[in-house]
Amino acid sequence: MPPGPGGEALLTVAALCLERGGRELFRDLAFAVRPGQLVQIEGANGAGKTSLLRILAGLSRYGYSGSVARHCPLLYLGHLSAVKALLTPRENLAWHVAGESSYSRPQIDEALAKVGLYGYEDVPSHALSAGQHRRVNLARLYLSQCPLWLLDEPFTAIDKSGVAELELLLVEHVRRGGAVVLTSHQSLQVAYPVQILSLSEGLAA
Amino acid sequence: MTVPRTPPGTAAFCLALLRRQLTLAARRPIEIGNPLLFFAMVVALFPLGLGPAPDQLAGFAPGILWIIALLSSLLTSDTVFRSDFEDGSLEQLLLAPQPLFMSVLAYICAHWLVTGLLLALVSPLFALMIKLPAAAIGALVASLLLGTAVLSLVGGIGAALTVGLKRGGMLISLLILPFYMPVLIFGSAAVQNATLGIPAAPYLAVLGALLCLAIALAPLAIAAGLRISVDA
Amino acid sequence: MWSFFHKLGSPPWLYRIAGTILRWLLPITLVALCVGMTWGLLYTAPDFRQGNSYRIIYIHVPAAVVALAGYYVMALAGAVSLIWKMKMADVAMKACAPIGAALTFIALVTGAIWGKPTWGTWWVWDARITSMLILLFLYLGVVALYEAYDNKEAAGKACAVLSLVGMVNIPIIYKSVDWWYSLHQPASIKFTGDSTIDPSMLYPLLLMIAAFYAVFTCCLLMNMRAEILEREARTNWVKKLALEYRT
Amino acid sequence: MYFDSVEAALSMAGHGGYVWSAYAISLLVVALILLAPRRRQRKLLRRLAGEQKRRQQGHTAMEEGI
Repeated sequence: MPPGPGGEALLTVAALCLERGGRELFRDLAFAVRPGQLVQIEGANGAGKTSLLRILAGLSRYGYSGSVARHCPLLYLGHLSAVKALLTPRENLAWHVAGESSYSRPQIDEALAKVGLYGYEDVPSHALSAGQHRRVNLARLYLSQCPLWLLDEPFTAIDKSGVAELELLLVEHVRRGGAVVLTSHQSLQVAYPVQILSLSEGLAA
Repeated sequence: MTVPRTPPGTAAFCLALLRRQLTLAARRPIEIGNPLLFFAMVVALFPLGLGPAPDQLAGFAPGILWIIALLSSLLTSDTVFRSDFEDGSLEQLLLAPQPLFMSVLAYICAHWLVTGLLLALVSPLFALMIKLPAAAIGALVASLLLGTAVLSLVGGIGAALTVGLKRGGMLISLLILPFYMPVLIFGSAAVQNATLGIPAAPYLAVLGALLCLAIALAPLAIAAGLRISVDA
Repeated sequence: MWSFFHKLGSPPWLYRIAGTILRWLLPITLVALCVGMTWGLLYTAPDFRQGNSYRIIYIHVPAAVVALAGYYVMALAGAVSLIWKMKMADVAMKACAPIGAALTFIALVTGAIWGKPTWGTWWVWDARITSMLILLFLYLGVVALYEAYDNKEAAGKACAVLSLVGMVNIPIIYKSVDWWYSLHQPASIKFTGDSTIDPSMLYPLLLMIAAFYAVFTCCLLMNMRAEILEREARTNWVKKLALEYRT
Repeated sequence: MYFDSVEAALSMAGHGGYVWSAYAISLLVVALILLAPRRRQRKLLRRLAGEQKRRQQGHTAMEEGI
C-alpha cells in the first residue's frame, strides 16, 4: 500500500473564484494539497485549468478572489519550456533562472541522461527538437528538491516511453513525501491513487 | 534519499544570471555590434545634414554624441526581457526564491555591460570624427559611463511594462523618453563644460546621484512591471 | 472610518455618490468659470507692461497648476490601487490621464498664444513651457500604455507603475529643465521679475484656479461614472439602471 | 467694466485676437472634456438597454412558442 496522504498541507486554497470575460470559471474552490497526494486537474478546454495552476503557483496575482497559501518551495512547469536556444542543455540547467539550487556537473549530466539526452549535454539547444526541449525542462524534475510540483500539461510533445518514465517519476516523488498537481487530458497510468479535481464539480476524492 | 540542496544565495544566483546573460549576448555577437554600428552611422548622418564645417560640428558635438548614445540605448532596451518572456524563462524567474529586485539588477547590469559600457569605450573614436575637442573626451567617456547606466535602468522599466505587448517597440520610446531628459541635460552639459575648459565634475556628480537613485528605485518598478506583464 | 473605505470600494455606491456630488458641483463649477472669465477678461485693469495680453494668465496659470496637481492625483490613485488592490482607485487613475492631458494642452496652447504678443514668437524653449511639454508626454504615455493592453486590469496596474515612476521623476525633470534653462538662457528674454501681483488681479486668478480644480473634479467623477458602468456592465444594478434609462 | 465699449473689449488695444482666441480654445477643450464622459455613458446605457430589449423580446417569443 502506498503511504496515504497526510501531514502538514503544502498548499491550501480557500474560497477561490475566478471570472474571465464575464464568465465564471470556478467559484468557492477550497482544497489542501498534502504530502503524498497526486492531484490531476480535469476540465474541458477553457475550463480554467492553466489559470488555476498559475494562481496556485503565484504567477496570477489579481483577477481572482479567495486565498492561496503556499507553505513550501514549489516547482512550476508551464506551457513554455524556458529553454534558451542559444545555451546547451547543460548550461540551461546550470544557470536556470528558477534559482532552486546550484547543481554540480555530474548531477546535471545524470538528470539529462535520465530524460534520454545522454550525449546531448553540449549541443546548442536550437539544434534540438521541440520534444527534446520539453525533456530538458523535465530534467529539472530529476534535480528538484521542491516538495510541491505544479505541472501544466507535462506530457505534451513527449513520446510514449517518455510518458511512462515521467509517470514513474511522479509516483516516486509522491511516495517520497512530495505532492504533485498536474493538468492533463490523458488519464495517468499509475499504480497510485490519483485524485481528480474536476473544474466543473469541485474536488472529488 | 539525497542530501537536501538549499537554494543558492542571492549573490551567487545573480552572478549566475549575469553569466547567463553575457553568454547569451556573446553567442549572438551581431546584437552587441548593432548599437555600435547604429552609433557610427548616425554620427555620419550629422555632417551630411549639418554640413562638414568643423567649427559648427564641434559646437554641436556634445549634444549630438549624447543624443545618439541615448537613442542606441533606447533601441536595445526593448530586448532586455523579451526573449525570456517569449520562452517562459521570465515566469521561472518570478518564481525563484531569490529577491526579484536583485535578479532584475543582474539583467540590467548585463544589458549595460554590452551596450552602455561598450558605447562609452568606443565614443572617443566617434568624438574625434565630429571634431569634439580632445580635452572633452575624458568627460564624454565618464558621463557616458554613468549616464548609460541610468538609461539602462530606466529603459528596463519601459521594457518590463511593455514586454507582454506584441507591438511594444514604439510604445517603449514614448514611455521612457521623458525620463531620459534629465540624463541628457546633465550628460551633455558635462561634455559642454569640458569643451569650454570648465570642470565637468559637478555634472558628473549629479549623474552619479541620478544613478544611485535609479539603482535604488528602478528595480522596484521593473519587478512590479514584470509581474504585471507575466500576469496579463 | 473603515466602513467608509469599504463603501469607496463598492461600485454602485461610488456611482451614486459621484452622481449626487456632480449635481451640486457641476453648476457651481460652470458659474465659477463664467464669473472668473468675465472678471478676468473685462473687469480688471491691464498690466502696465504687457497690456491686455496678460489676461491669458487667468486660464494659463490655472490650467498649468491643475494639470501638474492632476498627475499627482493620478499617481496617488495608482499607488492605492497597487497597494490595497482597490479596483475603484484603478478607475480613478485611468480617468485622470485624459483630463490631465487636456489641461496640459490648454496650458501649452495658451502659453504659445501669450508668447506671441509678449516675446514676439509662438514658441520659446523656456523652462516652464518645456516642462509642460514633458508633462504632456508623460500623460500621453500613460494613455498610450493603457490603450496598448488588451487586459484592462493589467493595463490599470501597468499605468499605476508608470505614473508612480513619473511622480518620482517629475521633480527631477523640473529641476533639471530649470537648471538647463538658466545655463542657456539668452539675456534678452526675461519676463517675470519678482513683481508682486496686485490684489485686483490676484482675486480673479484665485477664483479661476479654484474653478479649474472644480472642472478637474467634475471631469474625474464623470469619467469614473462612465468607467464604472463599462466595467460593471454585466451586473444587475447596471442592467436595472439601463432599464430606467430607457423609460 | 474696464472697457468703454464692446469694440474696445473685442480689440483690447490690439491684443484682442490673442486673448479671445486663447479663451475660446480653452473653453472648447473644457467643454469637450466635460461632454465626452457624458456621451460615453449615454452610449453605453443605450446599448445595454437595447440588449435587454432584445433579450426580453426573445423571451416573449419563446413563451408564445414561436
